[in-house]
Amino acid sequence: MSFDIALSLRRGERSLEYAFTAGSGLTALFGPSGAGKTSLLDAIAGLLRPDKGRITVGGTTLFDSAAHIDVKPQKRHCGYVFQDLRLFPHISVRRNLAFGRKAYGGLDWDHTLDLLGIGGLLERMPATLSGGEAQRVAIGRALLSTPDFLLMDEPLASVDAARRDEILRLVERIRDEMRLPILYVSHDRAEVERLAQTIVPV
Amino acid sequence: MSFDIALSLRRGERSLEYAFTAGSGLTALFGPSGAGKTSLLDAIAGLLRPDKGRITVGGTTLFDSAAHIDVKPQKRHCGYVFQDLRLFPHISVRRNLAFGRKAYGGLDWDHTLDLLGIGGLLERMPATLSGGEAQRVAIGRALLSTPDFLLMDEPLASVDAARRDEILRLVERIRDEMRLPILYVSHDRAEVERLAQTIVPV
Amino acid sequence: APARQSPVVLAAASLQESMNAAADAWARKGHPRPRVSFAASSALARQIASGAPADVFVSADEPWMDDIQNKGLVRKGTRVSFLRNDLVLVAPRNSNVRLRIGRNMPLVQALGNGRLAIADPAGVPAGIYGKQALTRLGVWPSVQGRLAPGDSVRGALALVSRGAAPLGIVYATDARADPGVRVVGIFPAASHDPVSYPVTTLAASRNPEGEAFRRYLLSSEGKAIFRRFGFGTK
Amino acid sequence: MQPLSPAEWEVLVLSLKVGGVAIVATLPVAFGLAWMLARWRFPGKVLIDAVVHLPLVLPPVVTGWLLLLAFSPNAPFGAFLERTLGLTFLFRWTGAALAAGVMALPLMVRAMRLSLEGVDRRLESAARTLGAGPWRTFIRVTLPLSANGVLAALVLGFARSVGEFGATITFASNIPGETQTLPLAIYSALQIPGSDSQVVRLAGLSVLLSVAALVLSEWLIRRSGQQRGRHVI
Amino acid sequence: MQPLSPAEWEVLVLSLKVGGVAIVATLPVAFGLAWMLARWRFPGKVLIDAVVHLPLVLPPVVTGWLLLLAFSPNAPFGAFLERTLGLTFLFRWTGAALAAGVMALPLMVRAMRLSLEGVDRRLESAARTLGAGPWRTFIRVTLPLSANGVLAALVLGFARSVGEFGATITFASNIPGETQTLPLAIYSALQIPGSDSQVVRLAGLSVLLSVAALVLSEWLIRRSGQQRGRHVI
Ligand SMILES: Nc1ncnc2c1ncn2[C@@H]1O[C@H](COP(=O)(O)OP(=O)(O)OP(=O)(O)O)[C@@H](O)[C@H]1O
Ligand SMILES: Nc1ncnc2c1ncn2[C@@H]1O[C@H](COP(=O)(O)OP(=O)(O)OP(=O)(O)O)[C@@H](O)[C@H]1O
Ligand code: MOO
Ligand SMILES: [Mg+2]
Ligand SMILES: [Mg+2]
Repeated sequence: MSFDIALSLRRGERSLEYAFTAGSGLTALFGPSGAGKTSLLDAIAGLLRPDKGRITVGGTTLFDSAAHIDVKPQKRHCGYVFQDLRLFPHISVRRNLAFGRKAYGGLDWDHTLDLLGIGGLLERMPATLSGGEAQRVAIGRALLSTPDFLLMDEPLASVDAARRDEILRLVERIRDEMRLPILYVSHDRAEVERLAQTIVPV
Repeated sequence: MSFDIALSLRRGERSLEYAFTAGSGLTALFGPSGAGKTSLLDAIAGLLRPDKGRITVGGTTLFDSAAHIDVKPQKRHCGYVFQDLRLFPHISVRRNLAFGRKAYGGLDWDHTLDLLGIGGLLERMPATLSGGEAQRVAIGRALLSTPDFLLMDEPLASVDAARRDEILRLVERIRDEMRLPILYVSHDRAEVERLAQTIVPV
Repeated sequence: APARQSPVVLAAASLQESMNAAADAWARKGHPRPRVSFAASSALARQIASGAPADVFVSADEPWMDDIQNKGLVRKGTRVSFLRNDLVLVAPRNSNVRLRIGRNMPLVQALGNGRLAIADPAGVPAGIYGKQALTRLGVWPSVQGRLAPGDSVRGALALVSRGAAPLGIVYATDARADPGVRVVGIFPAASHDPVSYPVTTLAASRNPEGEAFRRYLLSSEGKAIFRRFGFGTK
Repeated sequence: MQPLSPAEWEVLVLSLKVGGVAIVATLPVAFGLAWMLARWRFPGKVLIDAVVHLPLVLPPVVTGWLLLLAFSPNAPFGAFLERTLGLTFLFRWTGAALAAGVMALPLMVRAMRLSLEGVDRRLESAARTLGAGPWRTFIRVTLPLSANGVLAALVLGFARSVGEFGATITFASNIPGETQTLPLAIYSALQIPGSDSQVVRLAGLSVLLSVAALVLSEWLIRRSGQQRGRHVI
Repeated sequence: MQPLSPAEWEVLVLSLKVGGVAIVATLPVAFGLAWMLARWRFPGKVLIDAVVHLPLVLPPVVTGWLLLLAFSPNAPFGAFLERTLGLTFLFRWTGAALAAGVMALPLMVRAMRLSLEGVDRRLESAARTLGAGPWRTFIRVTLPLSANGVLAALVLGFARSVGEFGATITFASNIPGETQTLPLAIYSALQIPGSDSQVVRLAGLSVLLSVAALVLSEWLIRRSGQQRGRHVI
């Protein structure tokens, strides 16, 4: 079971509830704007504490209010592509990509940069990137951190069609060869239908 | 003639050249990530000074290096939906929307909020908005400023399908009824084909 | 024999030049030159009361010396008042003000619409003496609202020599050293408590050089140095 | 604690007046300088920066002395001010305020500069496209976005004004009711043996004054902070 | 200008030593306090804020006196430090550094606090998801993002240290070669009528010292600013 989620959290005055399980492969979160997709990803990453509930990913319990389990964000080993990217503005693209990198395992550096088309941007500062370039760097940073699972929040929103196809193939490979649980938010039906084993409406 | 552009500008080490004219209606800029779409929009808005060239929109010359014309950004009356949104973080959604508002003409306030589905967000601060909500507020802010022309940089990247359709209809109405020149950047072929009278590859 | 160490001497700031001259003379006689710390007497007395490792203290007035003596910090039998100073009225060098110092002198008139520079009469010794003198001469009530109190005698002196104040009350030694002012008159000695500078060796002093330097200050050779700078000696 | 004596009241009210006028008058000057240092690049910028820092670097008495040289009615500049604007500083509370303002200047400039450097310029360009000229952009975007720095400048400046001693006594003298602010009254008391309790009382007043300013500013910071909202982790 | 006399060299070197040690020793304390004030919320926070501001609010002489009360060998705390760590401050250059550090503290805290409040916390959460614990996040994200504030704190603190007079002379006294920093030497020169040229010379040295610090900091600011890049308008 890749994701086993049952939790409730509060955003402003609204209270949001989530409950689903998803088998192996890629799980797409699908729902209108403001439905609470990003909030769920934040909770799974450990950046937002649910009021109560349980979060299990790939068999590991990350949060359980009943059992007083709350794994720290840095121990959850998630590769999170933020909707708002959050590249570190004070370091180069290269150092952004290397930030979460581990010495062992994971994707090949050169190959990944190549696929994302960001090999030429390594010495640039994030503020000089175009929208799509920044988004691809954010994807690269998450992938290269050798995560145990992936959280991707509209990762291809500003990526052009040709590149989008290549990146989707990379995601598929990660899903199939590395067998990482992936939670994927997208508004693009076609994208979701192509990638997802499970579709969770929010 | 809605857009008559011929200019060159520098970004980092790269030199970008643009030359096209577009008739009335909506002009779509189509091109891979990093091609220079945002740079062109910035130049038309007056936020980036071209090395040389000419910018004419709806018959008004906004920039002409030969004639030493360089209209100030605040006098260009463009409604710019930024790729990075740029909502003012220190004021409420209501005051963001009212920032550029003029006493006369333009779109109806209530109706526009309704279409964008942001009527319930007026008292919220931008930092509390979801990605799609923020994007719709950014669109609203540009539309409500009673612009002479629109620059829209991937305005629907994080907007869900249902809402997207409504907003596209609004854009069509603006294009047809108010006859505003619109320069529209998108990676979505379907969107572009539906909206554009002219497609300019970058 | 182990090398003799420099004693630490705490001296009122108005003794700056003369005490340095005395320390130099003492050093020329083959002694380690005292390390002299100049500050307001009040600050020095507080340091002594806090256990500062010093050997000799020269105060610009008696009350602070009394204060540390009452706290048992003065070495018995070493407190001596050895210097005197006069209190004078000064004007900027190019001023043509004339005034005879005496009872009910027209000081206010002489000020015109200016102010009288003086060290703070609320606490700084020179200001206290000045207030005494003006009171006994009967002009304090009229001039009380026309003062420009400074943080020290030096502050008052600067106001006069810069022309910011038409008249000021300072010590004779200050007036003598500053070419920017001229002495209008000397306050009669009877009009204020004697301006006297007591010296003492401190009870906590462990350095015999300190006591030796104090004795030197009191010697005729030592006193001569201070007379050169305009002090009176006792 | 005993109630305040009339003399103590006088000192307190004067300190408030001097400190208040000092920072209010210095604020626009300091902001202008902060703006210049944060936004402009020109040869000699470090020189201006250095002049702004002077009152911090020099012993306060020297600053007071320099003020005396510049603003006394004997000096050309001081005479000019008196003749044209009727402004006199020497031995006046205005002089105490001037001294306090000058001493507060470097702190205020730095706080505001730091905030200005943190303002996202992309938001200013957004305001421009929405029809706001440079001035309106400044008032409605830049200034509120650097409000924390302005607030910090006010607090630092006020605290410095309330504590300023050396330049004031040298330049404006220590005249009860006119230029004798709290630090000057404290200094007078410090000169008298055995007057520690009076010193402590007056120092307590200074502290109260600035705690009040601090509480106010913390409240304002918190208010603006809450508005920006959405903290993660 | 004449070359420096040996006595002037001594004063200059001592000022550098005192100022340098003061800000280096104060920096971590100030950063800790800035962090607390920027990030934590707890009852009594304003109290800590007030204590930090004390040296700004109180006349320096009072601060020196309070230091005397706390750190003199007659005081319990001072005696304790002497007994256990062999630290003595009275009449030592260490005392001058302590006084300078205490006086610089409020300025340093405020500058760093201002920068910390400007750090985008979302970047810190991004670092956490990338496996960085709180400490690593601090070192690699928070600290560099608030580098401007740290730099400003160093400049302000150093300038303040170079200019600090009242607390030093009251606490550490005015001993040539040990505690006589530039401002104290200037004070001594000021006591001698007609020694204006000596005062100007020494004041010039102070100014040079801090101009050097300023130039260095401007250069560092510019460097980091260039890196962040992409200015619009
Ligand atoms: N300051 C800079 N230094 C160097 N290169 C820059 C700078 N600013 C922009 N660029 C480069 O200029 C090119 C054009 O950028 P622009 O933002 O216009 O692209 P774009 O077409 O909008 O791309 P996207 O679809 O990804 O948003 C990009 O390759 C970008 O990396
Ligand atoms: N601090 C807050 N105060 C009030 N409401 C909040 C706050 N933070 C988030 N919300 C609301 O919570 C809801 C869920 O937000 P979330 O960011 O999870 O949406 P989302 O599904 O990711 O939407 P999108 O597709 O637009 O990104 C939104 O309606 C948002 O406005
Ligand atoms: O030398 Mo004093 O103690 O300022 O009168
Ligand atoms: Mg979202
Ligand atoms: Mg772009």
